Formats: sequence, structure tokens, C-alpha cells
Amino acid sequence: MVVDYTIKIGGEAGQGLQTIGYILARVLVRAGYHVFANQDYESRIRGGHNFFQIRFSDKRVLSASEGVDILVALDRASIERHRGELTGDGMILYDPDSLKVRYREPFFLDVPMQALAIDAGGRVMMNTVAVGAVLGMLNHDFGILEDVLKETFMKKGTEVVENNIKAGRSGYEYAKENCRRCVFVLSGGDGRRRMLISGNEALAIGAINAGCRFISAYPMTPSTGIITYMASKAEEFSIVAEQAEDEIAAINMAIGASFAGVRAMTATSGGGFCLMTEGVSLAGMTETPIVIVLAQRPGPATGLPTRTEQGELFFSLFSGHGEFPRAILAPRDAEDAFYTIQKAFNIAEKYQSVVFVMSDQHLADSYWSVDGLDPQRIGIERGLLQDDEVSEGYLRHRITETGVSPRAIPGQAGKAVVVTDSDEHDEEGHIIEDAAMRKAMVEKRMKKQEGIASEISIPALYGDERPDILLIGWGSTHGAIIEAVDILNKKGVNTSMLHLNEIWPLHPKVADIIHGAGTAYTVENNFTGQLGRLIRMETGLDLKGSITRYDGRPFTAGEIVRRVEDAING
Amino acid sequence: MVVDYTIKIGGEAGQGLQTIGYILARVLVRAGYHVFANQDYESRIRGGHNFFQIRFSDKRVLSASEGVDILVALDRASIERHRGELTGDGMILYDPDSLKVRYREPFFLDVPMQALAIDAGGRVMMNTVAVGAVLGMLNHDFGILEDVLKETFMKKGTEVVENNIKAGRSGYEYAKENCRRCVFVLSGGDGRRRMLISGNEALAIGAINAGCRFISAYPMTPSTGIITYMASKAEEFSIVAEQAEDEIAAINMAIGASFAGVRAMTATSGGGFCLMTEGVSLAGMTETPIVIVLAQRPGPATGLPTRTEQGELFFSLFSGHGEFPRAILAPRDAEDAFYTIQKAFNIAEKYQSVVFVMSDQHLADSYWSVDGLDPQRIGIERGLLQDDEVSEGYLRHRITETGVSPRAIPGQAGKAVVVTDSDEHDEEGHIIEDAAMRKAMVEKRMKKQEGIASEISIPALYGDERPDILLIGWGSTHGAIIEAVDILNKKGVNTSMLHLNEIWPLHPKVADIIHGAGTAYTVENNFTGQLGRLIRMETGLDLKGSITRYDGRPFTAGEIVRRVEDAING
Amino acid sequence: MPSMDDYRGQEPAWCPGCGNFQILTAVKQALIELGLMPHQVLLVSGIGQSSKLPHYMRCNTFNGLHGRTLPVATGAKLANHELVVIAVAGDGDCYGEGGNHLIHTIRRNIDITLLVHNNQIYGLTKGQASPTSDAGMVTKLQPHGVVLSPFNPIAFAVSMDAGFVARGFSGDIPHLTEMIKEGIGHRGFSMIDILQPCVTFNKLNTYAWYRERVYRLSDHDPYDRRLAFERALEWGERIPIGVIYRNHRPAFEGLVPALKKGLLVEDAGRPPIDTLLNQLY
Amino acid sequence: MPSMDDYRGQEPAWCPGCGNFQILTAVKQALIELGLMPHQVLLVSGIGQSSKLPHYMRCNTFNGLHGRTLPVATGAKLANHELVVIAVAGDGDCYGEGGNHLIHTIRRNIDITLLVHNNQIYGLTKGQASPTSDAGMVTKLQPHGVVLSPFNPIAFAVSMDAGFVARGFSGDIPHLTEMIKEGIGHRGFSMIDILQPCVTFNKLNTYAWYRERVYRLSDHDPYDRRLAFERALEWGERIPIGVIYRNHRPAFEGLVPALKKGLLVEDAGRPPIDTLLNQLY
Ligand SMILES: Cc1ncc(C[n+]2csc(CCOP(=O)(O)OP(=O)(O)O)c2C)c(N)n1
Ligand SMILES: Cc1ncc(C[n+]2csc(CCOP(=O)(O)OP(=O)(O)O)c2C)c(N)n1
Ligand code: SF4
Ligand code: SF4
Ligand SMILES: [Mg+2]
Ligand SMILES: [Mg+2]
Repeated sequence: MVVDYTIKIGGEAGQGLQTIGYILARVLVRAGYHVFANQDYESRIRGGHNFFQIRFSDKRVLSASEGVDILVALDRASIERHRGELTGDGMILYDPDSLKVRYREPFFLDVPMQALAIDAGGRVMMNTVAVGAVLGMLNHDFGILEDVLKETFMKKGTEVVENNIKAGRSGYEYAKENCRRCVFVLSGGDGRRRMLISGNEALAIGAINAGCRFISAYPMTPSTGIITYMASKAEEFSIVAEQAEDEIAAINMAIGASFAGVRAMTATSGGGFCLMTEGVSLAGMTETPIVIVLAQRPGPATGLPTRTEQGELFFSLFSGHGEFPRAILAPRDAEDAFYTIQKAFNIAEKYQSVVFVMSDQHLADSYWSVDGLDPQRIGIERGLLQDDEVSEGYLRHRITETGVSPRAIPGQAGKAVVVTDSDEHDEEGHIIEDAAMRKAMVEKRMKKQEGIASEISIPALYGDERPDILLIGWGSTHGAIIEAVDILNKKGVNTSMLHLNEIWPLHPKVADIIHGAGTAYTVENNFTGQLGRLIRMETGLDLKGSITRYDGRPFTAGEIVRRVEDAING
Repeated sequence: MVVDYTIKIGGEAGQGLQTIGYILARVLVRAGYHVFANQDYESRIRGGHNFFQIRFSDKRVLSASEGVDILVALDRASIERHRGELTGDGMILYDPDSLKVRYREPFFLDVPMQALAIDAGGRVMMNTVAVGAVLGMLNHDFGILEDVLKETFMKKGTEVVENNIKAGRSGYEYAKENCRRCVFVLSGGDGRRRMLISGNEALAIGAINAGCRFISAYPMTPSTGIITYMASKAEEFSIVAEQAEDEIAAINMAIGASFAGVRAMTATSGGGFCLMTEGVSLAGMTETPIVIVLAQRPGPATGLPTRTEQGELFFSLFSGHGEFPRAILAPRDAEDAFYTIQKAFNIAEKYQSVVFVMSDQHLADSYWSVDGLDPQRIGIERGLLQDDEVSEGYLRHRITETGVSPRAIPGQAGKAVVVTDSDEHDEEGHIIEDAAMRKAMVEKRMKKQEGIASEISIPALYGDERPDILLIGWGSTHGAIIEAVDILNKKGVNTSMLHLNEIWPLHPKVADIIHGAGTAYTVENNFTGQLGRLIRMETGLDLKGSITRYDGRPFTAGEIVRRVEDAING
Repeated sequence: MPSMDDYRGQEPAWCPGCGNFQILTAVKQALIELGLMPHQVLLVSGIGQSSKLPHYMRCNTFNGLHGRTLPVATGAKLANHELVVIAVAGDGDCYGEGGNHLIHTIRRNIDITLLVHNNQIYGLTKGQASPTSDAGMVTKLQPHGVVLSPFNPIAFAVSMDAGFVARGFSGDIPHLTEMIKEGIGHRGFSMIDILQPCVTFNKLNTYAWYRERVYRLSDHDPYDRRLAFERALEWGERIPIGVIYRNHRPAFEGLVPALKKGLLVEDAGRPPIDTLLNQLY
Repeated sequence: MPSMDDYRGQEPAWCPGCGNFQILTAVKQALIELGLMPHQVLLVSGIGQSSKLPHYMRCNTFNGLHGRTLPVATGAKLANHELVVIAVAGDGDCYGEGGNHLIHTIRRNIDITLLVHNNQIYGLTKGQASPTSDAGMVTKLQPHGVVLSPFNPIAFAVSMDAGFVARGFSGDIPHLTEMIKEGIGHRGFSMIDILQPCVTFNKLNTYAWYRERVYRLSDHDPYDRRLAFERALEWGERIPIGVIYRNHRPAFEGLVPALKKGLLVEDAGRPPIDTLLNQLY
């Protein structure tokens, strides 16, 4: 039998769900399982209702399941909201004392977490008790938790470590002893060593690996984790991670840094991105490379700041006034994010253009177990002139066949004088008014779109080449769609997935694949089915429709399956 | 014979071309002619090369012609640049003394404008001499100029008026006497009384007529004329015309004013509009009516600030993060602008949405003669609750079948408490987190798109319903396209024009008309053929191509004709 | 007379113990003491913990974008200058993202009362440095400590010749209530910077930290700009609260020609534009 | 030694007589006197008449967006802190559209020299009021006269504790050259507000108007902040030029940990990220 369990930790903001969840997920990864974990939280710091959900299995898991096997309820609301999600053998773990209520149904496991924590040295360790208890319920080995607790609390001194281990063990033992209905069967995983990584971590580490030395950003959920991570490594890797006064400053600083010669990026979400659009256009005109992570969340306006949506594909595509080339990449998960952002830097510098990396809250905040990341897979292609190629009469915007002008940086080789202008300019970079030069410069810039297009990989087709049903997705819905495809095929519906993690310029192969399919739908976390419209805009192909979700929550595979079945039957 | 002459005044910035041109255009309108005048100027205050070009005729003229009948050259550069445009009987008027050069060719008319001006009272009146001379060359009646000069200089006192009349007359007489090659034949026009109006004036006056009481904007060519006009009428019409500190403030002020109950607008160009996009999204979320005039100019970035382009159709359509309804209107000329902006206010308020009025430098700065404007044609539909409909438990975002919530304003009827939020909210306007309400609110907002669609007029088809060639345009290219259609038909090419002055939501009739046509092209002042792509996105229809121009200059009918012929033949 | 009941709103989502609760109380109290009914008042806020305040009472509310509190408030006030318009913002909102609007709203001197919940931190986004964070403060995003000099809103406002510049402390509700009442009473723009402990993220500027330092101003002549500047620079051992600077520059509403005939919002219907059209013939 | 020839640029498109010509001369002169070669200098400008200046000389140039001069300059300086970075902006550009960046660049105290061509008007867009336009000035867009109070950049900068705050006058080239040299020499952010007649649109603040009022500061201790504030408020009958305020707050570049090992732009190639990856297992 395949192990495939889901643990959901529910409670209020401020109760430390993130810590419990993260520790538990790490333990399970270390134990050799594949893990996928996602987070659901409100835009508040204390109170409300949040959860952290971990799915682990001995086969690859890429999205959240709908059933919960163990619900760790840190408040009553979690029980009321989520008891309906319990699987047949599912259990709810809670502390009757701290919740001031006692449930009688057999699928509740009462653990005096508070009392055990106090015994171990303090109430703060309730969460560690909970983690221990979950492992006890699973009848899992305790040793790994001990290691993880050591690593987690090392900085706080040995006493804290000891106490936490004590707390964890008491929860572990209590649960193991008392959970007679716990019938979870573990396999021990496949024993492979894996890492656990979130989308934001992957983007940040990928950027560092790409040699990015400059990030300026203004805090905005769900993008903040990127600059925060890079700031934490600023000294070690000589990275400037500057919190700008606003998003306008953020992008303009990054452009300034890039112009002066370093790989530079910014990260934001939709509202902040609005303020960057003039900078996007500036980068387009001055041909300054820049990577923008656009971490989407439900809009319009402030919307649901801590939730997920894919509402800004068209906005990124057409953002900024005037016309100029760009690339739009959309990593499917953390692993892909690590590589994609490196490619983004290469495209940005080779074509001296804006490159978008589309993220969203689901990608940013979710964790995936990953076999490993190869720091060498994507080379660094900076597209800069060598010092001995720099001449006195350097022309920053020289018109070439590819549209790409040789790029020097200010002062390079002790002589480069580099001039650029947000006004239309001549090859040297000076402001002009005449029609002929204007026309030549527009054509030069737009020409680069062809080069960018040549960088786009053939889109990934999962499943038959000529399926009855083709599900087309982009970005972070990848995991849910791929699992839906597996389920549908098992149910006898011949289904494939076409997934775009590099969206723009649209690869011509997309049309071919659609042509080969029976019925095609896009699956998108938005209302208007933006990818479907984009495909029609580029290819004239009219898809059957879009399976959309726009309540701020990510898709599950189960939902996609039901929606496809409904579509087929109705 | 039909009168159809073009007068071009060329010179440096600061030489007063605008004044000469405007006075001359007014005289010709008063004389009973149809007039179209356009301006070409650089982004500088003194020097460089500018021109003002007037076409007048006894039939309707809607765009600039390529041939020049009288070139008034205020500097040598104007002669060198434009002598090639002279028609067979064309003449160049110049002052050998001030240009310090004497041309020998017979088509030059030397007028000692400076000397005549000094005689009449001062060098400053050289321009008036020039206007008089042009009328002399045309063998036109002098009386109307006298009137126009009176009106123009009235405020400066009778002496100035007298001197200008004297100057004008001396130029008039000198030219009449000395231009023996002048063979211009006038008809006296059709004697109808017409007004001369620019796009910016029409937008401003239209807004005033719509009851707009608030405009906040930040100066930006070519939109500045709108707020400037409204500021000049601020006291008379009780309009707040506030120069904001930046475009972000501009749109947020307008939203605040609209929320508090007045019709409010802003106007800007692409770069400034970038900074407004978050506000656009805010208006979408809070369902606050707002009219935005987006006066396009060539981008990206600062681009060519004083020139024309239609590069922001997609940007306006997808601007702002998240998904929400909007309307995009694009007046074809000044007359249309007057009515269109009034309709914009109605749509904005009826559907509590963002409405774009797309302008560009060509529309903003050009002048058209217009038979008259009917201030009553477009009613005012505010879509506000009556005082007696306001209740205590007022719900600003009540979910209704049409998606439109009854709108009250703060404090209305001495009781309304109006709440709205840029976060996702409940019907009352308070911040929420739950999925069901989110979903309902997205659907409510998007529902309004249907209502907006019902307001869009059937697009204008000019010519046969089933033409061989269909030219599709939007906005300010209308005049050049319509004249091209006439020429093509005269040449035996069966051509029609489909012109969209209300672009979004796209009217379904567009597809029908395209289906009926042989070959369809869009004609657009941009590089990527945005309308063509928009049509494909909405209808799946693949047009033959786009006739584009992107050097910052407007189309002429002649150019469109040549491009169509090339397309047919090649 | 309005009562606390009239102003009852939604359940606050703030952390227990947060200084925002005290500010909420003071705002309600001030409005009640001024005899204002909820429909006469418009609260405009941005985005941040502070900016949720209007939801937790009952009155006209425009909860807009992060940083854009003042322009929305300005537009609304111009449209209906009988409304009592209060702008509620955080230190990030108003001194960071929205700094430019503060400069120019002070120049405009429009009759709006601005309350800045200055917790010296970004609360809602979980604890990054704000413009007023003390130098050296360590946060997740500033792991080496803040190196920018803190923004001094009071000195800034005095240098801008703002009409009413005060500092309050959420821990002193009666005094804060007075400040708010005086601010609303002031004709023209009034700015009240309110020291507000963020118990979750700001472990430096705590209640205790403020309590040790904060003192009520007395014997201070707020009309003396140089003296006010002196006071404004006082930050460290002792921190004054109270009205630090005042003047009576004419308010914007009185200077805008369009408002002479009455409220903009009193719809006069379609205006006669014949004169405008006639000028074009 | 560099010469005027090294710095020769495009033909200026300014109006004859414009104060910008004088500023251009002073900038070139200052760079030459400091012995700087064009490739060592980066001029960052925004949009406006003033912002065309870099085209009219020869050096590294980033002519960016209206209002965004300082952030671009900041990014470039951080990337390569050996470059001499000068930001050139108009009063509209820097005190209007870009006001927020000025606040925070002063807080950052990064080693950039800011030249504000303060002509008290929007030149390039043909004469609207700027933040520094005198009250009452009539323009096409302000037909009833400016009613906002003028922004006082000097008082503002002093209140912000900027490290180097000076005023120059384009009509006094030798003095202005000195100011620019001192500003460039100052370690940290230096701001020079330059009175610059716009002969086309500003008929109020003309050469004569300035000449009557402007006087060179002497006997002034720029290190005394209160005194500096006094001086900063002097505007009307007499207008001081010179260094009004100074301090020696540490410059940003010295405080940013990433810059300790050298220039960012000195590409170290791909960094070893094994430690980062290992932390995730
Ligand atoms: C344009 C934009 N940028 C960033 C954010 C994210 N954001 C929300 S609140 C906030 C800062 C909150 O700090 P502050 O204004 O001091 O308010 P507090 O929560 O401390 O009361 C930020 C950066 C946003 N909503 N919009
Ligand atoms: C975002 C944006 N808004 C507006 C403009 C239009 N614009 C160009 S220059 C300028 C103001 C010029 O005034 P100032 O900065 O004082 O420079 P000056 O021309 O007086 O030197 C404006 C508003 C623009 N280019 N970009
Ligand atoms: S995070 Fe801070 S400011 Fe926000 S509610 Fe909690 S204590 Fe208050
Ligand atoms: S408009 Fe004014 S600032 Fe611009 S170049 Fe002319 S004189 Fe100088
Ligand atoms: Mg704060
Ligand atoms: Mg200026």
C-alpha cells in the first residue's frame, strides 16, 4: 500500500502553526517521505483562523489532498471548520484543557498538551508537544524529531533544546500510548535524502546562484520572503538587499544597479507592481536588464492579501506604457522556481529586457520536498562586453541585426562612457526627435522579441500526445493539475496536461498540441481565464473553456477532476 | 472645383506658430470653410523645428493632406524640410531679411515681414503680418481677420488691436500686390457658421457639460490642456481643478471626490498613467465611478513626449492588478470627443466603474471645424439613490442581479453611513476573509461587465457592408482612414471602414462585419497592431494584417492608400 | 448626543494589548465629545493594522490603498467640505509609501485631521523597519540593524510650517482624546503623530519604553516656530507629547474659488455651456 | 587633467538666457577642478528642462523618469560606489513627483550629490506652478494664483538632518562651482538647491529678482542645526546662498554589510551555495 497521509494543523494566528508545521514537515522529509505542505492564513497577526497542511507519501506528491488524516486543532474553530474533512480513519488531536471543551466522539484524541508542556519546562512548548504527539499517533520513530529540535533551538542554548526534546517526547509517548484508534501504517519512505523548500526560498536561492547582487523591494505579501531571505545572506554573499521607501523606488533602484553593472531584481505583489509599471517601461526603453518577481494574490486592490490567485498574466504582459519586448516565466513549483529565476536573469541580460517571474501565494508559501537542486545546471550568461572590447566612442544603443546592442557598463575598462535615456534616443543614447531614428529604434527594440522567443523551451506535455481531454495550466497550478490528470486517466478519461512555465513569448508548439487534442480547457486560478484568452489572441484557437477558481484558494486535484467530469457530462 | 488648400507654418519653438496658425484657422472657419489643423512640435520651448498645418476646403476635411499650397517659413530649416511638399502651384512665404537669405526660385514670395511689423508698431507683430500676407496670397477678404484680431488682442487694449490690424493689413496688401504667381481660387465656402475646436477643448467642455465638478491631474503632454481649460473655468462652473503632487495623488483624489458624490475625472499620458494603475484597481474594488482620459504619446518611457501614438490599448484594458470590469472609449475627433466623454461619465456612474477615454497627441492638439455641438444630446445619468431611498442599514456593496449596488453618498439624507474597502469586503463594505463571500463579490463585480457591454453602440461602418477591403481603426486615425477609403473607392478598390470609438467591451457586431468583408486590416498608430490582436482575442478571427505607423507621426490618407495598394499588389 | 453605541463597529482583529485599541477609544471619545454623528464623519484609511480602525467603529469609511490616505481624503473633503474628514494611517503608510502626499497635503493645508499610528514598525506585514524605526533595530529584513536615520515627523512638519502638529501616546487616552478634538477643531490640516506600541513586533519601543520617556508638554508656546523646532528635536531620554506647533494659515477650502458658492456635492445639474461654445465660433 | 573639451556634449535645447546654461558651466568646471574624467562620473537625471543637462556634457548618463532621479542614482551608487554619482533634477521632479525619494534618500545618507535646478516652475511642460512657486503666482493652470504654501527645501532638509545642505544661484557661477565641489567632496548625501531663472515662464523670479535678494553667506556656522534652521527660513527680502547645514553622519555605503568586501560590480562569478542548500535538508 502507498502511504499518503495529510496532517492539518489549525488554529489562530500567533499560535505558532507555522513552526509546528515546518518542524513536522522536516521530520517527515528526513524520514524519507515526499512532502507537500501549504499554508492558509488571514491578513492579521493574532486570532482568526489559519492552517498549515502537510501531505506526505512514499510517492511524489505535488498538491494538497482534500481529506485530512490527522487534524491538530489548536482552537475550537479548527474543529468545527475541518472535522468534515476527516478521512475514514482520521483523528483529531486537541487539548481539552486549553480548548476548554471535551469531545466524546471516538475520533478525538485528547492530549493534555498544555500540562505536558508545563511539565517539560513551560507553556511555550505546547507546540513541541503537539509535534511529538502527531509522531506518536503515526507510530513514527522519535529520533529524527530530536535532531530537528536540536537544530531548531540550538541558538537558544542547550536548556531550551533539552526542554523541547522532553516536551516532544512526552507528547509522543502520551499519544502512542493513548491513541488506540490510530491505525496509520508507515512505510519508512524510500530512504532518499531530500530537501524541503518553499517557493520563496527557491526564488531567493536561485537568484543568489544566478549571481544576483542586488534586490530592492518594498514589503508585500506574499513576496516579502524573497528579500527577507536574501537580506539574511547579505553579508555572506555580498548582496545589497534594500528595503525601498516604496515600489517606485524599488524598481528604479534595481534599474540603476543593473545599469551600473550588477544583476538586479525586485519582487512585489500586484498593488506594488502597479507602481512599478513606469519603471518596467523605463527598463524597456533604456534596455536595462531587470528581473521582476510578481507574486500574485487576489485583487483588485488590496483584495485578499494572504491568499492566492493568478490574476495578473495579462497585466504583466501589457504593463508599462508603449511597446517593448519582455519575457514571462511562471515556475510550477519550488524546484522549478530555483531554475526558472536563473534563466530569467540570463534572458534579461542577453536581451537587455524585462523578465517576469510569476509567482503567487500558493507557490511562495508552499513547501515541496525536492530530490536535490543542481547549482550548475543553468549557466550564467551575462551578455556583457569584455574590457578589451570597450572602445572610446561606445554606442550603448547600437543598432544591430538582432536588436541587441553590445553592453558596456559605466566606467568599464577605465574609459566607457555609457549614455542612455528614457526619451527616444540615437545609438549613443542621446535624446532625438526625428522620425527615421525613432522608427529604427522601435524596430531594434522589438526585434529582440525574436531572440527572447528562441529562449523559450518547448512546453511540457504530460500524458498522451493526442488526448481526449487536454488541461492547460500555467504556474503554480501544476501540482493539482498533474494529479488530476492521473486520477482522470485512472478513471478512464484519457487526459493530458500542457503546462506552461514559460508563457511569453508563447511557444508555437502550444498550438500544435492543442490541435492534437480532443477538447482543451485551461485551468486557472482566476475569473476570466486569462491563459485561454492569451492563447486565442496568439493562435486564434478557441478552447472549450476555462476551469477557474477565484475565491482566493488553490485548486485541489479532486476539484479539477469534478469540474472536468461536470464539463464532460454537462 | 472644390477648394482644398493646405497652409503650413514652419519655424522654431517660441516663434509663435501656434498663434499664427490658430488665427488663420479661425479666419478660414469664419469665412465658411471646413478646416482641419494639426500641430507638430518638439519637446523644447525655444528652437528646434515645429509646424502648424491648416487644411481648408468647402467640403468636409478630417485629416492632413500631404501637399502644401502655402508654406509660411519662419526659419530656413522650414524651407529645407518642407519645400519638397509644395503642390504644383504652391508658394513659400518668407522674409529675406529675418532669414538672412534670399531665394530665387519663382515659387518664393519675399515679404519684408519684419520691416512691415516695425512700421506697424513693433517686431512682435511679424506674425500678424504673416497672417495678413497669407490672406493676401489667397486673395481672401481682409474683414474677418480684422474681427479675429480684435477679439484676440482686445484684452491688451485698443492700441495693440489697432497696430495688429495695421500690421495684418500691410502684410495682406504687400502679398496681394506682389504675389503674381498666386493662383489660388477661393469659393467663399458654404457660408455656414462653424466652430473651431481641438480635442482637448472638446474633452474639457464635454466634461463640464456632463456636470463634472472635479479634475485632479499632474501636468503631462498631451493631456495638460484638459485641466488647464477646466481650471480657466473653475470659478464660473464651480469646478475644482487641482494640480496634484503626482499622478498617484491625482487619481486617488478623484476617487475620493467621486466617493463623496461628485463626478470626477483625471487626465494623463502613459507614464503618468502607470502611476495610476493601482488607483484604477482601487476604483474597481471600491466600485467608485471614475473617468480617465489617457492621452497617448509614443513610448516606452518618456519616448517622444510631444508626438502621437496609439500604443496603450492593451495597457488600458489590462491595467491595474486583479480582474474587474471597465469600459474603453476612443473618440475619433473633437466633435466625437465632446459626446464620448459625456457618455463615459454616464457609464462610469451607472456601473460604478472605471471608464477610459483614449486620446492621443493627434486628437488632443488638432483642431476641427464643427457644425455645432448639442449640449442636450447626452443626458446625465448619475445612478445615485434619491434621498428618500437611503436607509439606515445602507449596504454600499449590496449584491444585486445586475451586479450594480444602489449608490448613496456619505452623509446623504442626513443618515447615510457609506463604507467601502480596498480589501475584499462584505455587502456593507467591511473587510472579509471567507471564500464564499469572496466568490460572490467577484461575480457581482464581473457581472457589471454585461451591463457595460449593453451600453456600447453598434460600431460605425462606412461604405459597403460587404467590401473587398475593410479597414478597421480606432480613435484618432478616423479622419485619415475615412479619407483613404474615399480615395480607394474612387480608384476602384471597393473599400469600407469599420471604426471603433467604443472599443471595450468589444461589440459582437464587429465579428459580423469582418465576416462580411473580403480582406480586413487594422490601421493603427502603433507597432504591434493592438486592435487586431484584441479582435483575435475576442473573436478568434485572424485579420490579414495591420497597417501600422510608429514613428510618432499621424497617418495621412495618402499613406494609408499606398499601404493598402502595396498590400493588395504584394 | 451621540453615544459609544452609535459608534460600535466590527470586532477588532488586532493583537490583544495593541496600542491601536487605545487609539480607537480616543477617536470615538473625541467624536462623541464633539457631538458628531457617524454620518457626519468620514474616516479615510490606507493599509496596515492602523488602517483597519474605521471598520471597528461606525461611520463613513473609505479604506483605500497603502500610502494613499491623504489624497483620497483631500478629494472627499473638496467634494463635500461639510464632512469631518479624518485620515488614519500607519507610520509606513504615511511616512514611507505615502511620504510625498504628506509633504503636499501640508502645503495645501486642507481641513483634514491626520492620525498616524506610529508604532515604529510595519505591523501588518510582520515586522519590517518603518521610517521611524530607531537606528540599530534588528528585524528579519534588517538583520544587521536599521542603518537609515529615523524620520522625525514632528520636525519635518514644523519645517513644512504645518498648521497643527501634535504628538500623542496611545497609553494616555485622555490626553490623546484632547489632541484629536483640538486637531478636528483646527481649521486646516492637523497632524497627530501617535506613539503606539506594537506588542508583537516592536520589542524595543514597548509601553514601558514609552512610559519612561513620554511627558505632557506644559509651558510651551506652540506658536513659536523656532521653539517648536527645538521641541521637535527632543527624542530619546524624554519625549514630549502635546501640541508642538500651531499657526493659523488660511485653510485650503477657503482659497479654492470653486467652493465659494457652496458644496461641490450639491448637484447643480447640467451647467449652461453656451458661453463656452460661443467662444469657439 | 580633464578639460572643458573632454566634457563637450550635445547642443543644448534650452531657451537662450536660461539659467541652466550657467549650471552646466558650473558642473563641468567643478568636475574639471576635481580632476575627474568623464568615465568616472555618472549623471542621473529625471525629466524636465534641467534633466536634459547630462546630454549637454559628456559622461556616463542615465536620463530616467520624471521624479525618479534619486532611486536610480542610489541603485547605481550601491552597485559601484567608486563612481561619482550626481543626481540632476528639477524642482518639480525632485520636490513634486519625487518628494518621497528625497525624504528617504536623505535618511539613507548615500554619497550622491543632488543638484536641484529650482526655477520655481514647471519648465518643460510650459509653465505650471511647481512646489516652490511663490504663493499668488498666476499661471495658466493656476489662473487664480497659487494657493499652496511654497515648499522650503532647505528647511525641510535641515529638519531631516541631511548631511550637506546648500543653496546656489545660477547667476553666481564661481560660488556655485564651489558648492558643487564641496558637495561632491562631502561623504554622504549632499543637496544643493540652485536658484535658476526660467526666462520664458517665470516672470516673477527673474535674474533681477534673485540678484536683488541673493547674498553669499558668511560668518555662518553650518554645523549648528538651530542656526541652520533660522537661516533656512530666510526667504523674501534676502536669500542666503552657501552651505547652510552640515554634519558628518556616516555615509550609507559604509554601513551596508554587502559593500565591505569591495564593489558589487566586481563580478565574483557564481557563488558557492552549498551551505544554503544544506540548510534545507
Ligand atoms: C502598494 C502596497 N505596497 C505594500 C503593501 C503591503 N503592506 C501592507 S501594510 C504595510 C505596512 C504596514 O505598516 P504601517 O503602515 O506602519 O502600518 P501598521 O501595520 O504598522 O499599523 C505594507 C508594506 C500594500 N498593501 N500595498
Ligand atoms: C510621470 C510623469 N509625469 C509627468 C510628466 C511630464 N513632465 C515632464 S517635465 C515635467 C515638469 C518639469 O518641471 P521641473 O521638474 O521643475 O523641471 P524644469 O523643466 O522646470 O527644469 C513634467 C510634469 C512626465 N514626464 N512623467
Ligand atoms: S502586529 Fe502590532 S500593530 Fe498589529 S495588531 Fe499586533 S500589536 Fe498591533
Ligand atoms: S523654459 Fe525656462 S527652464 Fe526651460 S529652457 Fe526655457 S528658460 Fe530654461
Ligand atoms: Mg506601523
Ligand atoms: Mg522647474
